[in-house]
Amino acid sequence: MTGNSNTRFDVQQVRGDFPVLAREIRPGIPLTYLDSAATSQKPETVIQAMSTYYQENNANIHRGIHKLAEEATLAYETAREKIARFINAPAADQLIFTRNTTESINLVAYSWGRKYLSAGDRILLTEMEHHSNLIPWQLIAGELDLVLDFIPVTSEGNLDLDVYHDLLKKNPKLVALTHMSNVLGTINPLKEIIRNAKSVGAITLVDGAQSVPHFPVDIANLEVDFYAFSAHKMCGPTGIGALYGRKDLLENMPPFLGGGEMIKRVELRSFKANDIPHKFEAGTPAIAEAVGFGAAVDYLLEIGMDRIEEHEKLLTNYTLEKLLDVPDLTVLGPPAEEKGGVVAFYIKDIHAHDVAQILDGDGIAVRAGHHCAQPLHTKFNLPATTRASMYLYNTIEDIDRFIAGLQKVRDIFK
Amino acid sequence: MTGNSNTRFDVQQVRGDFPVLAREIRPGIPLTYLDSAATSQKPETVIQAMSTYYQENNANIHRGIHKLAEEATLAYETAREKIARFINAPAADQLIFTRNTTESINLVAYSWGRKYLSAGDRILLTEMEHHSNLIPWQLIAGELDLVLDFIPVTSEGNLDLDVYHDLLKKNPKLVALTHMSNVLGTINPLKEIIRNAKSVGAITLVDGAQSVPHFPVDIANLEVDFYAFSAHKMCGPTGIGALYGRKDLLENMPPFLGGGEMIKRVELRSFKANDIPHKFEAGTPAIAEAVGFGAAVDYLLEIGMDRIEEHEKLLTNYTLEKLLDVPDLTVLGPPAEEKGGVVAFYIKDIHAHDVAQILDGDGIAVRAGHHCAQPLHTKFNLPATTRASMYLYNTIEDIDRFIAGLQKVRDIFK
Amino acid sequence: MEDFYRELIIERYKSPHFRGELEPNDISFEDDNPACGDHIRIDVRLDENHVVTEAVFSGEGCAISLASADLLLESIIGKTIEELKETTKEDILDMLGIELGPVRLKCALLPLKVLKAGVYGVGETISSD
Amino acid sequence: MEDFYRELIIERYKSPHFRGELEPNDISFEDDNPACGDHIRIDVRLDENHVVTEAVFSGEGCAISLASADLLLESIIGKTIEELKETTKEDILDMLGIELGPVRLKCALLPLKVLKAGVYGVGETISSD
Ligand SMILES: Cc1ncc(COP(=O)(O)O)c(C=O)c1O
Ligand SMILES: Cc1ncc(COP(=O)(O)O)c(C=O)c1O
Repeated sequence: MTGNSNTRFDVQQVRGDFPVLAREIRPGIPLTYLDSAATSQKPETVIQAMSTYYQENNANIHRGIHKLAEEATLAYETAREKIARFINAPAADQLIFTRNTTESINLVAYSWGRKYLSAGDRILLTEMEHHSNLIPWQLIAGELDLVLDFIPVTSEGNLDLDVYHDLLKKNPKLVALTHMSNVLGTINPLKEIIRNAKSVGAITLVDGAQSVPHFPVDIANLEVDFYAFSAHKMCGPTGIGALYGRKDLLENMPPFLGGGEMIKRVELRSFKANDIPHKFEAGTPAIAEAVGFGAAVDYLLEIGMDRIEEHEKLLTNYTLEKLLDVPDLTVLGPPAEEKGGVVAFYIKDIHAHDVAQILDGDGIAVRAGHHCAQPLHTKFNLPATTRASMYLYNTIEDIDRFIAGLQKVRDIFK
Repeated sequence: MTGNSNTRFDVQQVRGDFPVLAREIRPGIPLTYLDSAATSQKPETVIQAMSTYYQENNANIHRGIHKLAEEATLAYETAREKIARFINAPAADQLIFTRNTTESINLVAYSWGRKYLSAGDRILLTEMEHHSNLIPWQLIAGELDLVLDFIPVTSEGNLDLDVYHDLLKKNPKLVALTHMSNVLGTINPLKEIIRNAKSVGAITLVDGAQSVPHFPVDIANLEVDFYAFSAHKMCGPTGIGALYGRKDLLENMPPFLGGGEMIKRVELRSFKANDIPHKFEAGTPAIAEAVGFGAAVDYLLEIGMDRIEEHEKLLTNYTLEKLLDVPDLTVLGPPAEEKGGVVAFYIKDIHAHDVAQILDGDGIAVRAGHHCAQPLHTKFNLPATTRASMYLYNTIEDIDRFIAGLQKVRDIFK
Repeated sequence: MEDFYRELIIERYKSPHFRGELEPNDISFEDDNPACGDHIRIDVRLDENHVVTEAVFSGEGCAISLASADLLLESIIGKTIEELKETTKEDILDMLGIELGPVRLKCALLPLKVLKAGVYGVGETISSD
Repeated sequence: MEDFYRELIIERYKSPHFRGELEPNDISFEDDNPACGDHIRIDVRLDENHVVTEAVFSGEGCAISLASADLLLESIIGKTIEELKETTKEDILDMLGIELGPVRLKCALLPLKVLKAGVYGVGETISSD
């Protein structure tokens, strides 16, 4: 692993940290993994941190007096602190462990939404949202009779901020949007969007599933109210995600799930809720996964988020340049300068599934479909696109193989 | 590992499967783990199954066309089938993956409860419920103005079935109870209780957190409507649990969490839900954990659930017998014949915390507190009890050390 | 892996023999594959003995699903409704002549699913797992 | 580990010097440790200069929390309210003379938490982490 000071970013060394990258998909065919926006691969340190936890410290947490229980509790809460620090959250108790980004957003919809929203209230979303930041609001809108508005996406793949300003005049109670689109790669101008939302008194929620893994995120600086992300997209395990929340909001929100640990005192017909963050963590949490999440953050910090961002930029620029040479291929989203490491595209008359399938034949893993952003695809009148997405372990050679694979696709369908 | 046919149950061999059991808690002091009711330890095969998944097959599931995604999907769905078979569920698609027992029960409360219950409806619970099978119903009762009734616990620690029959006359819409008490060790006569509930048209939900890990459970035979359990108490990982549900009920229930994977088709303001079980699994699930859960079930089956039950009975009998010799000590719950491997007790004038702490000094891990069953403790007028709980890897020597530790507790407080 | 895309599949995808719509028709049904947004409609005409005289498909999809549709329709012309009901997943895979992972299997079986749903009425599905 | 239960702790637990209730009193406050159901109430009397003249506790708890209460109250008699506010977590641990894990720390600090809440008013808490 490389230090994060002045040493060069050594991608071959990074690759050595990820066991799966040594895999041959078929005899003689290496893995070219370009599906990190769906889930990232895991470095051995993260895998090992969880194995070691199970082999040495495993116990249930919080209430146990014995040594293992104390060690497990410490490991779990230390992970919380690390992750809170990673996004520069004001305090660790404002970071709630959930299963994933999806559950984080649902938690806000159920707990905050059902307390503070009522018939006729407006929620402002965008046309580029992942289903995770759309369906929870559809559900609550149906229940409470709320109105959903959408900031349109321009043909270049950016949010139409003029329309945003108009929509703000309708006084939405909540503005919820993604930090970075998992299809277009667009990185939204959050700081400005949040400031504007606040100026009309709206609460803000940001889906950080694609941002926290890929570039430095500073919660305190963004002044966002809720921020959601998943471990599995940032070198961490499946089964755990996080929700950051503003303290006063979290403290005034009712519990979401009921059960052990989220209570202070229980009688047969009533209970007193625990303090945050425990109020929102009912039942035995994902303890080993929190340990793995913490190890993932350690790993990313050791590499350096700035350098990961820079490396991905380099790869993205190179990819976009090379794709210019593939005939009949159209890339979605803004130009390289405004884009994260996600490249979704379509080839005239060739279905995304066929593209992905033929690439897979050469060990190249990309995703095909609507990438859980069906309304965006509907808007662009595309049933499906193919998406290549990068991370710190990808190389120029990965991209070259990918481009060569696309040429082969065209040959087959010629 | 021992085969499950006619060979003897070799506890030393079993212990060799669990790395943590080799640990010295302090130099020269071995771990005596008697806290399996809180969470079980994990065999190396389970730990390794998850590591291997991350090292070789890791990908996001369901929508991926590439090789890793297909392998990951297969691993995830194969685990579902194994676990469904383990509890003899009619079909794998009736088994929903959740975070834990707690989330499973909340899912039913939120989805089934909010659709089918309304003001004045009654829910029948018991006084021995874990907070996980109590608070979700308190929450929904508060929201919908429902009435909660409780089957009392007798002084011997059994459910008062006479009162149950009276309470059934009030026509509860739901009867929800634990299969086995995590404090008293009582194994409830479920078959009869469910039959009676059905005769008044009530839906039944069983909290199987303490049963599925410890003895054979046959869903088809019980004819229960919902059944919830956690992987981490049955040799599996944290971060995953399961909910079994009757097919027609699940199919008619609205979604719980909204997001990716639980949909069939999405527009900006509406969506069509996916089929079960996916309808209830929003977002990236706990994939590696499902793999570990499946490996845990494989492991338990290889040992044999009958033999685990028998081994625990032997240990429990031995423990209860030895505890008779400890002065001023009272064990909660029914006699050995009617009890699972959970022994909660109190010693006159010595607080449970002090007992647990002194035992910990000798490497003996027990739990002290209300074990997330505070109303039961209130009923017995005990602020806290100490609990020793057994599993397949415990030995007579574990119990002897535990009994010796209790003598030491008495000496210190003499 | 190119043999995955057997010439037959690419050819049928690019130049289908049974593409179109029929109005009026005796059976018409459509459905989606939510995994990829594919959408297929199948229209069928029968004679007085319930024998398929004409069958065409329309919609959008990948090479696998559209070739599958084209080959399926070719295979049912001249069959009775009862015979048609007996078409299986294996028949489709035989016609395509390739092995498929779970996601692509859904693509390949979508036309059969649409056809059977049209014949049996809404709600009937075939297992693709 | 027996030294964990220093003689002092067991002795104060079994024969506390400051157990009881005061009516009337100048400060009275109670709180629980939800982890174990412990419950402690502390009653304090002050003179006209806000100096503690009498202090007693009541309630239920483990040896650590009750010994901690007894030692804490002993240490505050004769102090002013302002001095009392300066009592810290470390003072308690010094008095008990033992090391404690996070759960037992909550036991040990419950009496201080109750006392401070009584002095400052409800809602003030001290961090036990
Ligand atoms: C009877 C019972 N129900 C429910 C639970 C909750 O399980 P989990 O914390 O895994 O949700 C437990 C375990 O703590 C239990 O013993
Ligand atoms: C932008 C965005 N939001 C939300 C999600 C959902 O994340 P998860 O499936 O971990 O809940 C994803 C990933 O699929 C995403 O890319």
